[in-house]
Amino acid sequence: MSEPTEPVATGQEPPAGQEPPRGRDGDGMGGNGAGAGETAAPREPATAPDEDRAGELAAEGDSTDFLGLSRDESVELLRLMILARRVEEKTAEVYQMGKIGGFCHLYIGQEAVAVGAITPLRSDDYLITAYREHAQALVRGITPESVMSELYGRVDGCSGGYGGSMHMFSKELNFMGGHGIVGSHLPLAIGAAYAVRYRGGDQVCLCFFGDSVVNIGAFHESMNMAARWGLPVIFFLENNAYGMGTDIRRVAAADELVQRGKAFAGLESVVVDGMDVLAVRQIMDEAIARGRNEKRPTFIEARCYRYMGHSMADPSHGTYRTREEVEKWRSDDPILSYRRRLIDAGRLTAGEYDEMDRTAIEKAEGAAEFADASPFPEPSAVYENVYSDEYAHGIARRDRWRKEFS
Amino acid sequence: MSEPTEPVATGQEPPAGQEPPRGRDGDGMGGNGAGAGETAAPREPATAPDEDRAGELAAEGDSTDFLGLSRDESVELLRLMILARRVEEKTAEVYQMGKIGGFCHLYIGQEAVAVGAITPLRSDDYLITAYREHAQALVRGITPESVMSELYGRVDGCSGGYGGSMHMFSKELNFMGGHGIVGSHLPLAIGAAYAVRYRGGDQVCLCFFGDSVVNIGAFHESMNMAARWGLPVIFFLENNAYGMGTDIRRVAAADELVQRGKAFAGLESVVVDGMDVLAVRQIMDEAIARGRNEKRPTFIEARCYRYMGHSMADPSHGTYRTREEVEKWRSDDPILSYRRRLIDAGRLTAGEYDEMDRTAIEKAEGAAEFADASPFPEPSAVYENVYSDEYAHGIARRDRWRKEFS
Amino acid sequence: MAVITYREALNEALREEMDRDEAVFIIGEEVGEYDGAYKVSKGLLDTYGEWRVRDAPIAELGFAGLGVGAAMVGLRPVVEFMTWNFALLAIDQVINSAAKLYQMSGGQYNVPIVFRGPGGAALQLAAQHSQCPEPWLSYVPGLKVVAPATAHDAKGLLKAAIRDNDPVCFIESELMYNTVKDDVPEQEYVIPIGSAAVKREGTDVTIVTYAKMVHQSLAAATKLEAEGIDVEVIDLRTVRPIDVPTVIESVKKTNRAVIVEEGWPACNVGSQLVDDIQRDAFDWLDAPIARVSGLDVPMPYARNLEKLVFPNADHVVEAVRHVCHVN
Amino acid sequence: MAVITYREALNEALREEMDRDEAVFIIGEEVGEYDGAYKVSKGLLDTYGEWRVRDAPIAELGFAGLGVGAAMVGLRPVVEFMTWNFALLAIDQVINSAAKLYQMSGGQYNVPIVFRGPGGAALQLAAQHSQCPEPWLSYVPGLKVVAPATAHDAKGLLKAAIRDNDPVCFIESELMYNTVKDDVPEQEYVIPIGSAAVKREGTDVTIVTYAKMVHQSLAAATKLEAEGIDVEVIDLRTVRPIDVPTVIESVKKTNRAVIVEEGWPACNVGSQLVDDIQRDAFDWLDAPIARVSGLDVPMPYARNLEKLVFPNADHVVEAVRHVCHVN
Ligand SMILES: Cc1ncc(C[n+]2csc(CCOP(=O)(O)OP(=O)(O)O)c2C)c(N)n1
Ligand SMILES: Cc1ncc(C[n+]2csc(CCOP(=O)(O)OP(=O)(O)O)c2C)c(N)n1
Ligand SMILES: [Mg+2]
Ligand SMILES: [Mg+2]
Repeated sequence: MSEPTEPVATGQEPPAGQEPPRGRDGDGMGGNGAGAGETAAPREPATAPDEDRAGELAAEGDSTDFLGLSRDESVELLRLMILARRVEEKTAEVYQMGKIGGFCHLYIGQEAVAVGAITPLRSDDYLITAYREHAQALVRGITPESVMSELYGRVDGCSGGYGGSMHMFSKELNFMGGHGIVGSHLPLAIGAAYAVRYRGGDQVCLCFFGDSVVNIGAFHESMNMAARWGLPVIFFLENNAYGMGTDIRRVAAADELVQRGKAFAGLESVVVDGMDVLAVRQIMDEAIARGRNEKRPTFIEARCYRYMGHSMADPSHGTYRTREEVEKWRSDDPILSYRRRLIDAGRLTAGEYDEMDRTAIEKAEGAAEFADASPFPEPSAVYENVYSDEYAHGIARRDRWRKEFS
Repeated sequence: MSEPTEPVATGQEPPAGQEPPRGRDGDGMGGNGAGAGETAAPREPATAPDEDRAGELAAEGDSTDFLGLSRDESVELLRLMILARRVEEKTAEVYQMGKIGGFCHLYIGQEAVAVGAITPLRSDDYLITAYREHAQALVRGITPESVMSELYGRVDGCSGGYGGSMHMFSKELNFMGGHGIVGSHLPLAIGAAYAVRYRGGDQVCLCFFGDSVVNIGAFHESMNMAARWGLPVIFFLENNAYGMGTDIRRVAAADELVQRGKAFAGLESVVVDGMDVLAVRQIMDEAIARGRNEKRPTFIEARCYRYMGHSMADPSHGTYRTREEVEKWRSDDPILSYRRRLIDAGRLTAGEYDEMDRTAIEKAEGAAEFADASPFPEPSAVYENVYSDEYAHGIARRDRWRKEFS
Repeated sequence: MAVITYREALNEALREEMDRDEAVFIIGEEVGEYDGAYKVSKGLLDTYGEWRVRDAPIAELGFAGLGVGAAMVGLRPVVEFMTWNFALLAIDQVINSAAKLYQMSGGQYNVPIVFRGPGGAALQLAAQHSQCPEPWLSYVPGLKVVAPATAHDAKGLLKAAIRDNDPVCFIESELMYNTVKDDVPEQEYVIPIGSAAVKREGTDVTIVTYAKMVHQSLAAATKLEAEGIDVEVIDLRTVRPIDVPTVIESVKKTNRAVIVEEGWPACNVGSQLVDDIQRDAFDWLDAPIARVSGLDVPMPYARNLEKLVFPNADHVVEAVRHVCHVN
Repeated sequence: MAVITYREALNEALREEMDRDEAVFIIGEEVGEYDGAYKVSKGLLDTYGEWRVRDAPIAELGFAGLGVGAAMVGLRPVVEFMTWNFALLAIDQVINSAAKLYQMSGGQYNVPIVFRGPGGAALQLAAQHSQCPEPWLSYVPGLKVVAPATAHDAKGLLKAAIRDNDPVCFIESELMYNTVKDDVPEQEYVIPIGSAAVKREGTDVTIVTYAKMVHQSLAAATKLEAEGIDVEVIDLRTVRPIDVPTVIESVKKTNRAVIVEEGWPACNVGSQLVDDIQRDAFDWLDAPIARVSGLDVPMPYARNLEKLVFPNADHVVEAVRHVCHVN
C-alpha cells in the first residue's frame, strides 16, 4: 500500500487552480487571505534552500554500515518514521473534519530529524521542544492514542486535554513539552541541563527548535550560559527554511544559520542533512557523547523541509514558496530514501515495508477512534492543575454568575 | 596643578586598611557589604584584562600624524577629556556631600572613548547610550551646568530634573539619552538608524554600551536587524572588563567579546584600544564612513577600564578586583598618555596643559555652583510630561488625599 | 456608509494614515509578503514598499524597540504584535522605554507609536495564546490603551492612535476580525481616544464593558428585555484613560452596575471601575456592583473547558438578574 | 527572639532552606562573589559553592527560564532579580512558562520556583527603576505573590515560598533591607502564604495595606489616635491570593476602609480590594472606600517631585479623616 509521500485525500494539496483550503475559522494564524495559487517567489534573491544543503553536509557514505546498528534496530528507525507520517496524515484528516481545534502544525517531511535525534537518547535524558511536536512525542514513546486524544482535547491525552496540539507532555518519559512562545523553551532546556550537572548526573537534554529562533534573544542567552558553564544540552535547530511564511534568509543576517554558534567559545556547532536519518543519528551520537562525557553543549543545524503549510490554516505553497520547491524536496523524501537504503542493503523487503506501513495506518486509525471515544474533561477540571495545593480550591471565589459552578 | 589621575579629595580612594566609602543610603546598588579590603582575585582563572588588550590592537603608530587633525583640533580632544574628568571628579565630591541622589556611575578612566568616538560625529548624527553617560553628554555638547543641574534634579538640568544621573537627554543635540535597563537602548539605536534609511539620509547612529550587554538578548536581536537591513548604526562596546562586580570573562563564553559579532553576516567587527583617543577616533572614522556611505553597521569593541567603583556606592577595588589591577590601568591613563604625545609632537606645552586643566576645574566648580542655585521643579511639574496632550491634565483624578494638590 | 469587517476597517485605517502621513510605517512578523498573519496589513507592501511595511524577524523585543527609537526621531511606527501574547517578550520596551521616555527626557522626546495586535482568546489556542493584556497596560502611566468592539470604532480609533503623540496600545481580536461587521462612513472620521460610547440605552441597570464582551453584553441585553429589564450598555472603547464621567452618569440613572470583561478576574479593568463607581456614585448604588470576567485559570485547550472559562451572554444575564434582585 | 534586619531575615531564610533541602539553589546577577547587589545572599557562595549560588550574566529572560527548567526536573530555584524592574525582560518566563506549565501539562510538571528581588521606589532612581510589579503579577492565575513588611514576615514567608510547589513571586524593598528591624524567633517558623495579619487593632476604620506602606499606615494610625480615631491596620503580606475573609471581618466591624499601596493608582491591588469589600460588605459600609497610592506618573528623579509621588503617612491620615467625615 503505497508511497507515504503521496498525500492522503485530506485536501492539503489542492489541484491546480483550486483555492487552497483554510482552517475551519477561515482565518487561523497563518491563514492565507488571497486566492493565492502559485505567486511570485520571495522578493529577495536567494539561493534555493536545497542548494545550501548540498554543501558541506556529512556524506551519505558515512553511514553505509548503518552506524553499527543491528538489522532490527535499523528497521525500527524506518518504522518510527512511517508511524509519525501516518499519524500526522490522520491528524490532518480529522482536523479537516473539525475534530481538533486551535492551531495544528504538522511534521510531515521532517521525520528523519525526530527519529534520528530522539532514538539514541536514554530514557533518563531530557527532551524539550516547540509546538510542532506530535511526531517527536510519538518517537519519544507517547502512544498514538495519547497523542491523538490530546489533539482531541480529551482526558486520555498526554496532557489530559489541557495542552492540545502545542503542549504535549510526559513527565514519565522526560518529555518536557511542547512550548508555544518561539524560543522560550531554550532557557528551560539549559535549566534541565543545569540540574543534571547540579546533581552530578550524566544525562543530556535535547532541545528542538525552528529556524526562526536564531533571531530571538533567548537563543543567544541560552547558548551563552550553556557554553560558559558546560551544560550538557544539545541545541537542535530544525532548519526547514521557513518560519511561518518567512524565508529565514529574508530576516537572518547569516551566511548559514550554524554561523550563529560561532559567537560562543566552547559551543561545538555543526550542520547535518536533516533528510537523512542515519546522518542525524550519527551527529547526535557525537553530541550525546560530548554532553555525557565532556559536559559540553552542541549546536546542530539540520537542513530539512516541511511539506505542509505552517499550520493547518496555511496552504503548503503559494504565497511564500512555489509548488516546484515543495515538489523538489518531496522527491528527496526521508522515508523513501531510507527505505531504499535498507532494501539495497538487504535489511528489508518491499513486503515487509508494506506490512509496516499497513500497521502504521491502522495505528493511526485506531488512535483516532480511541480519541473520539475518550471523554471530555469534567467541568470541575477547569479549576484543577492551576495550583498544586489547596489554594486551587479557593480560586473560584470570584467567579459568580456561573450556572455551571453555582 | 597636577595630574588628573590624582584623585581629588572625595575619598573614593581610601587609604589602605580603611573601610571603603558607601553611598549615603549605606546600601545603594553595588554597595559592598563586607569590610572588603584587598580580597582574593576572581575565582575563575583568567588572563589579566590588559594582557588581552595588548593583542591585535591598532598600533599607536597608526595615529602619529594625529589623523590629519590640525593642532587645535588635536588639542581640543585633550581639553574635552580633561573637562570630562574634572566634572566627574566634582560630581563625586558633591555626591558625597549629599547634593546628588540615586545611583551615580562615573566615567573616570574611559574618557578616550567618549572623546574619540563622539567628536567625529556630525551634529545631525544620533547618539544613544546607557546610564554611565555624564561624560558622553558633555562631549556631545551639553554644558557642564546643564549636566550638573540634572544630577542635582533641578529645572536647568538637561532633562529638567526628571531624569537624573542615568537619564540625560538633549533632543537639540540628537543626544537620545541615558537609558537604565541594560541592553534595552540597542533596539532604540537601530530604530534611529532605520529612520535614517527610511528618509534617505546619511546620518549614523552611535550607540554605546557596556561589556555586560553582550550576554543579553536585545544585543543579538539588534545586531541581526542592523546587519540584515543595512542600518547605519555603530554598536560601540566599552569593555571596561566588569559589569558591576562581575568580571565579564566569568559570565561570557567568548574568547574575546568582539567574537560575538561573528554571528552576523555583514557586521564588521573590530577591536580598538579604548585608552587611546586617536585610535578610537580613527576606527570611528572608518565606521562612520561605512555607515554613511555603505549603509552598513559596525561593531566596535574598545578595551578600557573604569577607575572608580561601578557606582558611587561601590568601592573602586576590593571584592572583585585588586588595587594592583586598578593601579596598573591608571598608569596607562588616557589623558596623561595623550598629553605626552601632544607635548612630544610639539603641539602642546606643559603650561598650556596646566591652563586647560585649571579651566576645566573652574568649569566643574562653576557648574556645581550653578546647579546649587538652580530651582527645584515646581510641585505641579509632577503631572507634566507624562502625556503630550490634554490627557495630562486629567490624570490627577484618582489622586485624592493629597494636600499638595487639593 | 458601507458594511465592512473589523479587519477591513483596520486595513482602511492603516492605508488612509499611510497615505496622509509619510512618517507612518508598519513593522512586524509576516506583515508584508504574507499580508499579515491575520491579513490586517493585506496589500500594503505592494503599495508602500518594504521600508514602510517591514517584515521583522521573530524578535519582539528588538523590533518593538526599533519602533520606539524611530518614533523618537520623528517617524510614526505601527508595531504589529502577531498576538499580544508574544508582546510579553517586548513589554520592557513598551513600559520602560515607550511609556517613560517623554517624562524621563523632561518632555523632549515624545514617542508617537502604536503597538497593535489581537489579544484575548481565539478558539482552543490554550494557555500561552489566550490572555488579555489590558490590565497590565492600563496600570502604566504614559500609555494609552484602546480596545474597540466594532469595525466603526476600530477604524476611527486606529486613526486616532496613529495620530496620537504618545504611545498607544491597540488591542484587537482574532475572533472579531472576520465576524464583526458594521457600518463605516465613507468620509474620513477619527474617534477621540478616551471616549466611551453608549451602545444601548436603558434605565434599569448599566453594563460597562469593552471589546468582544460588548457583543455578549448586547446579546444579554436583548434577552433581558424579554424579562422586562431595560439595560444600558456602555462600551468603554478605551481602557486607559477610562471615560469615568460617562459611566458615572449612567450609574446615577440606573443605580445598578455590572462590569463585563474577558480577562482574568483580579486586578483588572473591572476592579478599577468598581473603585471609580463606588467613589463617585456610592450613594446612588442600590446593590453591590457585579462583575463578570474570565475564570481565574490559564486557558485550557479542551473545547468544553474553554467554553466554561470564556464569559458569555448567559453569565451576563445572571449577573444582571442578581443586581436587579431577580432570582 | 532577636532583633534583626529585613535583609538578615532573608539571608537566614535562604541559609536555613539551603541547609534543609539540597535541591534549593540561587541564581542571579552578583549573588555570589559580590554577595548580592544588596547583600541578601551574603556569604552563601562560600558555604554552598558555585553550583548552588550561581552568578548569572545579565540575561534575565535566560536565567529566569533556566530556573523554570530546573524546577521542572525537581530542583527548587530561587531566582534573584536585582530589582523587579529588570524582571520585565523575563516576564514571559514568569507568566507564560512558570505560571502555566502545571496546567498546560495536565498537572504533570509543577514549577516550584521563587522569583525574588526588591520592588518599588528606592531613593531617586527615576522612572525605569522605581515601579511596583504586584498588580501585574496578581492578575495572573498560576502565580502566588508575596510582599512582606517586616523582618519576621520576610523570613517566615520566604521559607514558605521556597517550600511551595508553585511559582511564587517575592517582592522585597531596597528601602526596607536595612531600616526595617524586628523580632525574629530563634526557633524555625514558616508563615503560610495567603494569610494576612492584623498589625494593629482598632474599631473606627480599617486600613488595608502591605509592604512598605504598612509602616506609613502604622505611623498614620498613631497620629490619628491622638485625634481620637481608632485605626485597625491589616497587612495583607500576600497579594495573590488575598486573604479577603480577614479584610471583610474587619470592615464589618469598623464599617470604613482605606486601602494604601505604593504603586500606580489604576488596575492595582487596591482596586481589586475595593471590589472584594463592596461585594462582601456592601451593606456594612458607611462611606465610600478611600484609596491612597502613588501618583499616576512615572517616577521623576528630582527629590521634591519624588516625595510628592510617594504616598506617606500624611496622605493616609487625610484619607482616613475623609472616610470618617472628619474634615
Ligand atoms: C515569540 C513568538 N512570536 C511569534 C509567534 C508566532 N509564531 C508561531 S510559529 C512561528 C514561526 C516559527 O518558525 P520556526 O521557528 O522556523 O519553526 P517551524 O514552524 O518552521 O517549525 C511564529 C512566528 C510565537 N509563537 N512566538
Ligand atoms: C536588565 C538589567 N539588569 C540588571 C541591571 C542592573 N545593572 C545596572 S548596571 C549593571 C552592570 C552593567 O555593566 P556594563 O554593561 O559592563 O556597563 P558598565 O557599568 O561597566 O559601564 C547592572 C547589572 C540593569 N540596569 N538592567
Ligand atoms: Mg522553520
Ligand atoms: Mg562594564
